[in-house]
Amino acid sequence: MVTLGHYLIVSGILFAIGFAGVMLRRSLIIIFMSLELMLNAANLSLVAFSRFHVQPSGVPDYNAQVFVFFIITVGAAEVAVGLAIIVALFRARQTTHVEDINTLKF
Amino acid sequence: MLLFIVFCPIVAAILIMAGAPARKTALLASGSTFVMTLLAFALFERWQGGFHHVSSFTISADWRLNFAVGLDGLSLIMVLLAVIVTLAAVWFTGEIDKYENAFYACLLLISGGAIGAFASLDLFFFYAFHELALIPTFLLIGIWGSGNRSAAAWKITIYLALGSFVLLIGLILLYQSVPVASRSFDIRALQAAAVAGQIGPEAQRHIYLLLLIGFGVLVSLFPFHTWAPEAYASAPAPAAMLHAGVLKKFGLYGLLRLAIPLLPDGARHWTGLLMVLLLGNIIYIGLATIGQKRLDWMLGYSSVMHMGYIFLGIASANILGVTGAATLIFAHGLSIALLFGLAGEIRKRTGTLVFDELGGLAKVMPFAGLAFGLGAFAAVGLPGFANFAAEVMVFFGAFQNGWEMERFHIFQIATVLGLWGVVISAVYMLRAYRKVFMGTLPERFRGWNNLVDLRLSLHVPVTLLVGALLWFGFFPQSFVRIVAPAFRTYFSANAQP
Amino acid sequence: MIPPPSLEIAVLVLGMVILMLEAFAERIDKRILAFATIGALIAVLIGTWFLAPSPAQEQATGFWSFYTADPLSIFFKRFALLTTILVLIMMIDYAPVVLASIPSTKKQTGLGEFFAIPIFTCAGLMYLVSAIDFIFIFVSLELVTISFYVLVSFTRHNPATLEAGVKYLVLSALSTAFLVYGITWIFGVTGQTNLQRITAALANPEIERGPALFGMVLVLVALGFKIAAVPFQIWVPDVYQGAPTPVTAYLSVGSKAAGFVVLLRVLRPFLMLPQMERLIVLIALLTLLYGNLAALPQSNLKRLLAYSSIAHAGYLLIGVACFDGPAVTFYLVAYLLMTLLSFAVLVIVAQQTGEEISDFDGLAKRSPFLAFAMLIAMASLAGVPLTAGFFGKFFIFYAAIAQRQTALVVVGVITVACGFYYYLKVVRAMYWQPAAKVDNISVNVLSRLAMSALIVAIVWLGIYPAPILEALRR
Amino acid sequence: MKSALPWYALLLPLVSAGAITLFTHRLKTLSSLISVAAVLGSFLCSCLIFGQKGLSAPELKWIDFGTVFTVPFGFVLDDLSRMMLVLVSGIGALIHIYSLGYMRDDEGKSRYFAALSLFMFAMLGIVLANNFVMLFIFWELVAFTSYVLIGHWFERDAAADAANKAFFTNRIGDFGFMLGILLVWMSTGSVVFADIAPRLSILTSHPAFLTIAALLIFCGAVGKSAQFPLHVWLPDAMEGPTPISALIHAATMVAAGVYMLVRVGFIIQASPSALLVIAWIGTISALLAALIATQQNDIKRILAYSTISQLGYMMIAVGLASNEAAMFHLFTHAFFKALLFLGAGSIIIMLHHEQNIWKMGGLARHLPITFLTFVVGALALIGFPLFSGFFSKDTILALAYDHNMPIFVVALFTAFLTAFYILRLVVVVYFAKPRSDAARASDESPLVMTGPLIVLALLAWLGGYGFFARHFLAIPHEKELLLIVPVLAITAMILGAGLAIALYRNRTSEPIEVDLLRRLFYIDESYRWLIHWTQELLASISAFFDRWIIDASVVRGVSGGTWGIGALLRLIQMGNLQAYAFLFGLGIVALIYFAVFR
Repeated sequence: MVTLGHYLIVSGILFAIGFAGVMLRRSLIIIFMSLELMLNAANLSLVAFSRFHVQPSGVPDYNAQVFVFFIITVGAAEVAVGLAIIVALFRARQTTHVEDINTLKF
Repeated sequence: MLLFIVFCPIVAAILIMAGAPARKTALLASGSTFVMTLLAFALFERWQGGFHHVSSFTISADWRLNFAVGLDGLSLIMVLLAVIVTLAAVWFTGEIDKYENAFYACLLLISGGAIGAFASLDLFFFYAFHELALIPTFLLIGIWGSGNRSAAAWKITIYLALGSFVLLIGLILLYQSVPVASRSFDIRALQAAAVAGQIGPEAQRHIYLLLLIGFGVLVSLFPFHTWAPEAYASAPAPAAMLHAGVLKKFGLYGLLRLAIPLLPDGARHWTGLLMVLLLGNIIYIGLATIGQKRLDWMLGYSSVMHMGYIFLGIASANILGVTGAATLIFAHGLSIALLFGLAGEIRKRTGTLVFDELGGLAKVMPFAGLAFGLGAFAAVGLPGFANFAAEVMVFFGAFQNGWEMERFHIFQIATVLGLWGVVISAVYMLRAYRKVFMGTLPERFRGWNNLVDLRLSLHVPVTLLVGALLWFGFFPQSFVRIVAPAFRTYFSANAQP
Repeated sequence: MIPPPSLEIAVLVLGMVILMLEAFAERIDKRILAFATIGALIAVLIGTWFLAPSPAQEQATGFWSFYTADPLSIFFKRFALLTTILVLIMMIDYAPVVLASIPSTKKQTGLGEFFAIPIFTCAGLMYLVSAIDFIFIFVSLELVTISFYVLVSFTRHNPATLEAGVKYLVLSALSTAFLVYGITWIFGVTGQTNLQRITAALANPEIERGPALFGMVLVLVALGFKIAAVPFQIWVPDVYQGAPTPVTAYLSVGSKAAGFVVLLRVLRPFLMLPQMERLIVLIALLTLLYGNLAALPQSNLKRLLAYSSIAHAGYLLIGVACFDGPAVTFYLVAYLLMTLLSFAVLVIVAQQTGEEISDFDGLAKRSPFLAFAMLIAMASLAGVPLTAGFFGKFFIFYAAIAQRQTALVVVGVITVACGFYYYLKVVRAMYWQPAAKVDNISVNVLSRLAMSALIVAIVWLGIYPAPILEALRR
Repeated sequence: MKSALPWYALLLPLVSAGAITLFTHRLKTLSSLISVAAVLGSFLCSCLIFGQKGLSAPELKWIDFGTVFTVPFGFVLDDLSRMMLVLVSGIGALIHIYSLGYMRDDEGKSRYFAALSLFMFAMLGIVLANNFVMLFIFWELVAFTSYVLIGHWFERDAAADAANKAFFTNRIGDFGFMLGILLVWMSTGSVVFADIAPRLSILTSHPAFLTIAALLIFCGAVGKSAQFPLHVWLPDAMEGPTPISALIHAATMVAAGVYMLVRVGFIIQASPSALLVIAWIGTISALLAALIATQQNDIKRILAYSTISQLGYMMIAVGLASNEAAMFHLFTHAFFKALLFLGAGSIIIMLHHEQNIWKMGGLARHLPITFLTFVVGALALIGFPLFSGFFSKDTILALAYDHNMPIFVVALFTAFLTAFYILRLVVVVYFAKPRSDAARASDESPLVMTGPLIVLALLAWLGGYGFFARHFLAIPHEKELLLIVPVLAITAMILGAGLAIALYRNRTSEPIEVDLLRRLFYIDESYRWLIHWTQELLASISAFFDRWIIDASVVRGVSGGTWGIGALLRLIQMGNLQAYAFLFGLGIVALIYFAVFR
């Protein structure tokens, strides 16, 4: 029997993987993908919550699912803008490695 | 009338910044406030208690925050001090080589801030007006100062800012210590609350300590004094005159206005601490003053040292000591302003204030010598000057506290040491006078043709300052009968068991 | 009477129109777009005084369970509009820099977008302050954030700007992820996204507090990121320094103010949990110390203002910890005035010399007006009485003392003194350092007008704060 | 009878001082004339007051706190003060006139006369004061004018230093005086002499307290009257113009200490132990100063030490509870010491400021009037029969003989020394051959200077006779005429005089050198040492501590430390995006730990 707990654990692991990717990977593109992974981890748990929060009338709580759609939409917008910035960065600096962008500090 | 006195310098400062002819406007403004204050002084209805010339505008009804000004005897003489010194400082200002307008504007802002603070009946504006002077002081020392001006400007500004925020915390606590129904920023209302016993002894202790530290920093109470000598040494003379003469007295005024009437229990509780600190001012700083090697530093230290006497008067918390403290505030303000003004004139001529490089100036600048001598003797408490009358009241007031035939208590010991401080102050003042004005003129000054006496027009501010000192020195009663009624209400209200 | 949501709609429509004009009307001077925008936004601003009443939050259903038009939100809508207007004025001054950084054959390429995007940000801010549902909060927050992505990296041929843009992008996206995840958990525990209903749900003793708290902490992280609270302030100095100056100003005022409004709203359901207050106090202490201390050795004015923005977040958090909405609001207003004023001066001066504090040397000679404006701004930021900044601090400290938050008060006083040091450093440069360049700076009429208005407002509120306090009460 | 006369007497010199300072500073001759006119006016008023017994003057309130503390500004006009009034203003007038000549060509003439007028004001104030505080006011003012006048030639380092020394020493005395006043005020609740007297029982019931109070008050007199151990300033004060030495440092100001003690005698005499201390201090001072005087070479310094010695006699009288004897000697001493100083001044000015007695000699021929009057003064000083000093000193000696034999012996020996040193002076200065060109070329002084000399010589001769002095003060009469005392005194005097003449006749340099006496018993040096190792050391330490410990270390240390912490904190901002992300995560973990698990 797959319980809410299982979903949450999977979502947590996904979230952690995403965060680890942000911290560890060098390429901005992959970092960006990791961020999307984190969003999707949230989506997964939202859907799970929706499924397990059964209303008295017997239907799942669709509020959460609506929220998931919003997240996906917003995520898409974020990616659009974000990739454009990364492209601009590549054009200006010929690199997308994070170590290379540290002129602003202290 | 009071509104005019309070706002005239500030408005003049704004006009000057907007481009009005600097010196003329400043002189006009300070002169007219001086005349108005004299008028208020002459018209003061002496024997009625309470405040006169009250005008009040509501700022926030919720907070019971008003802009309210008014005069009683104490604030009247504080305002008088401020206008006299302002006029003198403006007059003493010579040629300014850069940003002349800003210089006068800053001076007038300091003065306006001080006057406003003294006249405010409202805790908030009492505080805010004082802070109005903070930035102008910073600029005055920084732009037009001499010596290590940058460091001095930083030190005074940061130190005073810190002190005033401690003070602000104390004031807010004071406001909150009163039950919600009677909370008010109005000093009169707070006084009524204090009389009704609404400020508990526990709260008083905390508040008094905060006020003591906050005001203490502003007044250069030992050991929070180190900003003073350096700042005064570096500041241009008019700024030092105004700051040491007037603005610094804000803290003392605050203690007289707030701590004495509102926090008698707190004051009693911390008497021992205050005594130790003020003796630090008198003895330790006194000795350090003797050890100074420059005139400006010596004057700076001496102004710190004399604060000890005023604190002694405040600590004694009886009508005699407190009136003496008020008188000394006034007298010291005038005398130190005179001395700083003259020191500035000397610096302008000789380019140095190191004792060992000076000497015999009385020969070439007889009037400056006379004026400095009078100022110095006033500062050491020579009878005939208001300082002496004040010190007499302070010593008698302090000596009276906790008196027993058989034993000396802390107040008596403090008085004895304080009296010894009078000897110390004579030592450093007269040594300085001897080194600067007496003896032979050093070789290097021979033939300097800029080494001339004060210009004739400067006789006016000198005469003004000395005249005021002498008037109240010969007739202290004319001072006492204005100030004492303000205090009498305090002490009758908090009748001590 | 205007129904409240139509304000945001009007702003959004305005944004679209300007974008269209930018795209299709190639021949006009793009600055006209800015003036038009400013005019339109002023009209909207005036409109905020003629709003139809909206239903109370408690019984709201449908749309009104997402959106509220309580006095707080209306106040901050005005706040957002005003900020945007002032930022646009700054942007007009900044236009030459933008043009220089986008080489193109066509005249004034991209300038119209530079003026148009803030309109969307503004709409986002306006939605955000009205949002009372986590979903709506998320969406409007993202509207703000994404439009800021564009703005921060707008002068994209400048490497520093791009670096700032990337840093902002990644870290902001990271915080968004945490926000979403946090909301998820809160929803998981309470089954609600509406703040009002979450409050009710949390009051139920059977509810599991731990996971809710976990979710709340994650939400707090995201909001802490927006308001630049330690330990989520790390992006602030770099991004502020790299971004175009008007955008920095916008970021530090608009984004932060919205963050605080949301924080106040979001915290309300969780206040009954004792851990929450402790947490906020801790964050406030760290923020105060970090912002003020790290600002001391700064030599770049923009970076200094970034640290100062962290420092002010600390003072604001004191207000939040004491849950004193009016104090926080007043502080934000003061912060808006003085920060925008200082950035406005910076925009102009930086074009002539640079952004370092030493580039301000002798400004009092080069332009007395700008120097005076900066003096007022710095005095107010430092908290000198009779300026709005002082009243802000006064209310904050008042609240802290009333709540007996001794640690906050002590640290607050110490850090105020630090603040005096680094703000006055600028004053020192302007007034008593000799000027390296002595050519005078001219200021155009609109900027001069705006700055004068800001100066007057700072001083006026420093003496008479009642208007703000009144506006909140209604 | 109410009269404003005392006010006129008091205020005329003040008005003169003010007018000179404010208006006639540049007109030197006019200034001097104003001053002389003022003092003559004052003298006239004094004479009128003297002629009217039972006079009283209207009173002001100087400070009025009701019952708490009230200081009136009022006058006491009993026999004592009326006598002093005439004495002070009379001698003052003479010296003003003398100064017209002495200071004729001085650059700072206006300043000099202004200060002189101010001095008259202050001194008359001391005489008239009816309460402690007012007394103290004028007491300090006198010290101030003395400072100004000693430092008149401020360009000379010695004069400037002497002025400071005088003021400091006086301040130390005043420290005790003020404390004494405080004690008396606290116990009796008043500072007015007339109010204290009836409440004296409060004091007498606490004998130890009373003794302390009395001795503290005496401190003031020690400072002002230059008694051991605060005598060091008076010889140095001779750096001032000679008329000043005559007026201030011989006749009036230094006598103020004695006058004050007599004025508050009712308090002091209530404490026998205090009296004993006073008498012995007087004795020591008299002996010490006389010993030192025998070895000095500066004509004015010899007279200065003589003054200390004579004041010691007066103190003995005070200490033996005889106000009359003290005042009597004060009265005669004022005349003959002023005379001696003015004589010395006459010599000094004619010898162009030469003060070393070994550079004089044979002046009897050159300055006959000066010589004659000087001899009169000297005879009065040594107590030669039929001259005024004889009567007054005899009274004191008799008193000591009656009450305290050891003091009598010392006093007698001092009388011997007195005769020795003054005859040494007379012999060396006036006889033998001139020892310098200046002395050879000298000539008699003008009339404006010799006039006062003659008047004073008359007074110094007659001042001690009962028919003259009785008008002014109560002459003490011994109960039975003790023959032994005058006999012993005259013997001592003749011995001393003879020894001096024998030793110094026709000498051109000092025949015996006693280092101990030349170096003033090492008192000045030990004071210098003491000050150096206490005050100066403490001052340096305090200044150092303040500058480097409190300011540099603590204040700057704190601010620098804060700055340093800031500089460290900013290093967190290392610029790497992933480091930021890591810190971000760390922060979240910490927050969750704090929020959820604690």
